Amino acid sequence: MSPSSFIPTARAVEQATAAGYFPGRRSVEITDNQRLDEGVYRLTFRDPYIAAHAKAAQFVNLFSSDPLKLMPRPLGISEVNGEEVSLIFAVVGKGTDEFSHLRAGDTVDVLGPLGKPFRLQDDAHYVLVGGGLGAPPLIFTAQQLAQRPDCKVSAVFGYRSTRFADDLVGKYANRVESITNAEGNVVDLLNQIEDSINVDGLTTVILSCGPTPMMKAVASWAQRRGIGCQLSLEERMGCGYGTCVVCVVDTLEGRKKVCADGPVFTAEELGWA
Amino acid sequence: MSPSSFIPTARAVEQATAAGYFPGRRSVEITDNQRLDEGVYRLTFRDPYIAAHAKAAQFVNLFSSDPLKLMPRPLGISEVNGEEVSLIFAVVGKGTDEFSHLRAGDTVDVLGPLGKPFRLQDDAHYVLVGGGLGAPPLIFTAQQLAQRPDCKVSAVFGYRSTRFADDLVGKYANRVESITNAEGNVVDLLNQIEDSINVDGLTTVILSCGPTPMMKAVASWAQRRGIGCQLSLEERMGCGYGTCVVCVVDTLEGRKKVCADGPVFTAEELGWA
Amino acid sequence: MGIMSMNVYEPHEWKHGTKVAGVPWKNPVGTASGTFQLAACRWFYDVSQMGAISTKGVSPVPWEGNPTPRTAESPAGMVNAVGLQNPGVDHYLVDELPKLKELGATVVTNVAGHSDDDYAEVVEKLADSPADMLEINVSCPNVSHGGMSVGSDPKTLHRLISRLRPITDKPMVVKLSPNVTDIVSIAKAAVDAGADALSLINTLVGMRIDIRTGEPIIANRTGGVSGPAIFPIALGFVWRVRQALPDIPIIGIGGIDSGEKALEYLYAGANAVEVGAAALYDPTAPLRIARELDDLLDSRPQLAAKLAQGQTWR
Amino acid sequence: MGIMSMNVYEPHEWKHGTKVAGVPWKNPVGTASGTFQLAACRWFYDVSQMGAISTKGVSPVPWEGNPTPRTAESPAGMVNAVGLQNPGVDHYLVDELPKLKELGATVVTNVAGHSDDDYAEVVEKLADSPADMLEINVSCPNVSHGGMSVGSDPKTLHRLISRLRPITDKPMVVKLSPNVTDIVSIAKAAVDAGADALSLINTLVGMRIDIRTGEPIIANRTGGVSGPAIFPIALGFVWRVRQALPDIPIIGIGGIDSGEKALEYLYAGANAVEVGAAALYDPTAPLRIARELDDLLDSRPQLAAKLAQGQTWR
Ligand SMILES: Cc1cc2nc3c(=O)[nH]c(=O)nc-3n(C[C@H](O)[C@H](O)[C@H](O)COP(=O)(O)OP(=O)(O)OC[C@H]3O[C@@H](n4cnc5c(N)ncnc54)[C@H](O)[C@@H]3O)c2cc1C
Ligand SMILES: Cc1cc2nc3c(=O)[nH]c(=O)nc-3n(C[C@H](O)[C@H](O)[C@H](O)COP(=O)(O)OP(=O)(O)OC[C@H]3O[C@@H](n4cnc5c(N)ncnc54)[C@H](O)[C@@H]3O)c2cc1C
Ligand SMILES: Cc1cc2nc3c(=O)[nH]c(=O)nc-3n(C[C@H](O)[C@H](O)[C@H](O)COP(=O)(O)O)c2cc1C
Ligand SMILES: Cc1cc2nc3c(=O)[nH]c(=O)nc-3n(C[C@H](O)[C@H](O)[C@H](O)COP(=O)(O)O)c2cc1C
Ligand code: FES
Ligand code: FES
Repeated sequence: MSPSSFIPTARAVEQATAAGYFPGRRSVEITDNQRLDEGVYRLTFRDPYIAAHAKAAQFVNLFSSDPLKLMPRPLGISEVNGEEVSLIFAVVGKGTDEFSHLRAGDTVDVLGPLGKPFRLQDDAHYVLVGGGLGAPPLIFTAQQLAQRPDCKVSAVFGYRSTRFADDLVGKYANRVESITNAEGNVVDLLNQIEDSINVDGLTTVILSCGPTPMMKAVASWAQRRGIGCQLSLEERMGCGYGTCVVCVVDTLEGRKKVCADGPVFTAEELGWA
Repeated sequence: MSPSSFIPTARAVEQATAAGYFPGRRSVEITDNQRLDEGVYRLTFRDPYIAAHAKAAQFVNLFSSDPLKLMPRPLGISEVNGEEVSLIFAVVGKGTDEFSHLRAGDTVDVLGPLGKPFRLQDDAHYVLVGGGLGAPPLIFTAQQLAQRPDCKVSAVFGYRSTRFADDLVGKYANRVESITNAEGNVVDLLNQIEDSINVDGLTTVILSCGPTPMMKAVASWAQRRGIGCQLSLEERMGCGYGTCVVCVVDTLEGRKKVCADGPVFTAEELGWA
Repeated sequence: MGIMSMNVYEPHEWKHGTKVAGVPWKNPVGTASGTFQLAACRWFYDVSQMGAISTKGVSPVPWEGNPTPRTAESPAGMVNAVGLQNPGVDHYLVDELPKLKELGATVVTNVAGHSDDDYAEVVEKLADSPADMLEINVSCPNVSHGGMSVGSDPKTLHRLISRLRPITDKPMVVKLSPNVTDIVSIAKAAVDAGADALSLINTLVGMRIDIRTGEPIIANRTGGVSGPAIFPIALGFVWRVRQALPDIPIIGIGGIDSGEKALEYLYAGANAVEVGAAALYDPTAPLRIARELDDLLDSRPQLAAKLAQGQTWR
Repeated sequence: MGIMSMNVYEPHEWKHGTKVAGVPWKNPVGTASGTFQLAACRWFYDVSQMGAISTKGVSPVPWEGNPTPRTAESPAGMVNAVGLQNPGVDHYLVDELPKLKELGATVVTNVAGHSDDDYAEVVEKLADSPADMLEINVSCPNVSHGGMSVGSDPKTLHRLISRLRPITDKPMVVKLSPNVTDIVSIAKAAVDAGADALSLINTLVGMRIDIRTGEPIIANRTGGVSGPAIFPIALGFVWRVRQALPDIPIIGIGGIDSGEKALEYLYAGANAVEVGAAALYDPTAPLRIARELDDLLDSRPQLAAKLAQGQTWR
């Protein structure tokens, strides 16, 4: 189960796609790993398949090289550049600690891209509301939206302390507002910018990712204003691809899988509106 | 449990010996790994402690870097040169396969030296009777005996096919005789050289290591001729240092631990004489 | 047998099939219940290539399962407490089963219940279905009624299987729990009551605690342990049941992540095996393992011949 | 808490002690029976530094144990079938025990038997010895009489412990088997009969097969599984017994290879733990783990205070 026991990405992807299948777990090469903040890293690896297919809010499973740690570590895709895919993660336990020590040239096992993306339309004003490590998938969302000339994007990010994602999202968003815990929370920030939220007469849509209490607050803020709201959830996962029913969330239509039915759900589906 | 989770040899040895203890499991640096024959390797690592203390027929526990494989791989010491310790092993399973891929600069975890050595006297003619991978500890025995000017050493080795140890033991032994499976077995060879076994009026002593049936045949050959005989045994081990009672052998005084009471036993102790 | 060099998509003619309670399997490797869902796995490989597909336990009505978190990691394993969430047998009969049969899969339908009536209702609905075999799960540690409690007592189990037996002609596999003092008496009760085969083991009860909070990681507190860690334990159960019951077909389950581990089960006396947790962290693992085993059996013609005839090594 | 930087030989004042059934332990980490022999371990570290030393099971007369091979490797674990080889209680009383006491160790003497009479004979001989506690092993899976069979049935166990109870005033720990359907009823039987504490778990029955020969690796065929692999299973047993019996002191055993794993047991409600297999592949592991735990408890004053008073987290 060490990385080298899995087939390298090019072969795996080639073999699987030639046979008409989605590529399985494979070993990819790290091209960069940067520390963005205390305990926060931006890891980049080469995987042409993910680079070509990833959509906003999709994630990948990263795997430890320690065969005692078999379970997937789901991490949101934060950026794609050419054939390279970036993730931004916080060190919370042993797996992410291991990833923080990866260096260019090392390999890591990966599966993905996984999950159902944000449903995006061609002309809207997207307000990306991120909290902490909810920001990474929203950076990628901004990057994806930058390809839709008729969309506008505002990032509204809340941080514990350092504003580690402002510059990254700033490359793609029309506007970046952020707040740290000491200053307040993202709902405070939404209130502050509410007056300027209508842009060019576009429909405003909120896309949010972050801690559950934050997302619930965002959903109700949006609901009170009649603003559509999609949320990208997190839940402990067994497989990340929909086979084990470990990662469920309660929706109005019953328990759904966060990994395969989500991670994106609308506030209405969740009954959070 | 990966190699790096253990303290490096110098520190471990220093700390333990300063406190009056035997050094525990530690990480050592590989300095060389050579293929001697199909599936047979000679691995060398740097460990000043083992190099200084090892005695004939002692062994070390080598550990896999795969945390799924926790059990010790006991391997006889085959040579000591300066601070470097060599082992010779056959690839029989997953652990030894892993060791065969180690390269200079890699590390491996080790514990030792372990076991009770051959009991050697200052003037005797030692006939070292080795079969297959029983040869390595006998090479070291020859090396140790070379320091006793009044001893003579003859190596009598049986091989499956390639004579991988003749040159190595030839550095230290006065005489090397060997035979391959196709030609016969070591008892045949002992019969061939029996006439020349008395050297300079020295007492002849047989030291043997190899497959059990071979050692039993050697013991009875020796017994019929009134020649003293010490045998170095192998048994599956749990700890290698005498704490688990996994590795026993039947002796006339009851079941003894191969790792800590042995691996060396006399033919009499085993009742094999 | 490097995984590196294994292309599971290459066309492959299975060389070594088996029969379990008379049902032919293309090869002796199936998927284990609860770790396979067609809608997920079909993206990764041709699921009809498996020896058999054991599907997620189905109950008479949809079940919600346990609250989340439902899983925790453990050394070389995992703990899960899904609690048999499933959309119910009616949904299964229109959604999962027909699609699997269309693809050409051999299907083992895993049956769950909170009571004898529950099990009976599901088996009745499956009696005329295209399922190839039924696998009665009396061993789930994560539901409070039915599940493991049924499978821990020979009398209760005998009563249940006796009731289910007349409902269907389909081969009925009873899936046993390792969380028992005497697996043999339970296996015998199942066989006496008419089980055509046994599958073992389900998960072992276990848990993890978060040392940051001092509280269990899983909402249900305890769950079931699976994965490579349980391999020697599961193998020991198969061995003991085979020693006691020389004739009953056995499906060995627990910790299989390679063809070599599957082979140990066959040598212990299993007719076939199922792969569970390994599929969660490596989606194509079941097919890879089947391929590895197919190759390992090449050099074991005696074992392969026995399996082909539905016989076992012991 | 890097192992890299841990010098187990540095002088250390234990900050967090505990009491088990009234007996003070310097720290909550002991060695597990069968993995500690003074003659071997004393070369590696100051054994008196351990919370306690549980010694190899002693029987009334010397036992030969099982034939070899006695062990096989399993994923993150090992299987052993030593079969309680030991030189007998008389030898223990003149050799191992006095030396351990001289060094200042807290000693838990593990007691083995093939029959009630055997156990009684050993306990009688130990009654006036300097042993601090007795640990009645009714859970060895590797002997055919006594051992696990005694510890699998509440009635048999109750009879045995009731018989042993009047023989000695020493705190009596009963060591339980995980190979049972209902650990709680067995734990209750032991406590009702007068056990002062429980230790759990002993090994889980398991095996490995050599795929080159198709035969079991261990001469005894099956053995007992231990090591990190069993950690979540063992923790689950401790949790369930603690939930059912809030007051009985518990020693948690199984798969401990770090201070963090020891801590999970304390949060599950154990008073102390014992380290087994980890000592076999890393001789100083018990002491290292005790040190790691001692440091982890610094930031957990509430838990540490409870342990110091012989109370538990749950
Ligand atoms: C869809 C999704 C996307 C995510 N995206 C990001 C991201 O972009 N950046 C980021 O920093 N984090 C993200 N997370 C959280 C991230 O998965 C966890 O922080 C990580 O798995 C922790 O692993 P560990 O080995 O360090 O922790 P450990 O506690 O050692 O892990 C043990 C097990 O628990 C699981 N686990 C622990 N915490 C979490 C958690 N919060 N959520 C899910 N599983 C957990 C691990 O995956 C592993 O299986 C995401 C989670 C999900 C579900
Ligand atoms: C005192 C002693 C000295 C030895 N010296 C040498 C030597 O100098 N050169 C050499 O080539 N071999 C020697 N051996 C045998 C060597 O230990 C095994 O070949 C090796 O452990 C196999 O490990 P593996 O991981 O490749 O096999 P696997 O089968 O994968 O190992 C699984 C487990 O079984 C044990 N095991 C398997 N075969 C044996 C065996 N024959 N003896 C003991 N344990 C075994 C392993 O140590 C491990 O714990 C010695 C054995 C002993 C007891
Ligand atoms: C997430 C998960 C869900 C499971 N659900 C079921 C189930 O519905 N029915 C069942 O009989 N077994 C279920 N099991 C048990 C497995 O089928 C299998 O018996 C067990 O996991 C041991 O095999 P493994 O070690 O290969 O995973 C489940 C296991 C897991 C990991
Ligand atoms: C080699 C070996 C011998 C053992 N002998 C005994 C014994 O004599 N008495 C006993 O009560 N437990 C015995 N055990 C069980 C251990 O004390 C412990 O309960 C078990 O190994 C689980 O802990 P671990 O995972 O830390 O090893 C033995 C275990 C091993 C590995
Ligand atoms: S994690 Fe397996 S279904 Fe979502
Ligand atoms: S291997 Fe443990 S006593 Fe010999």
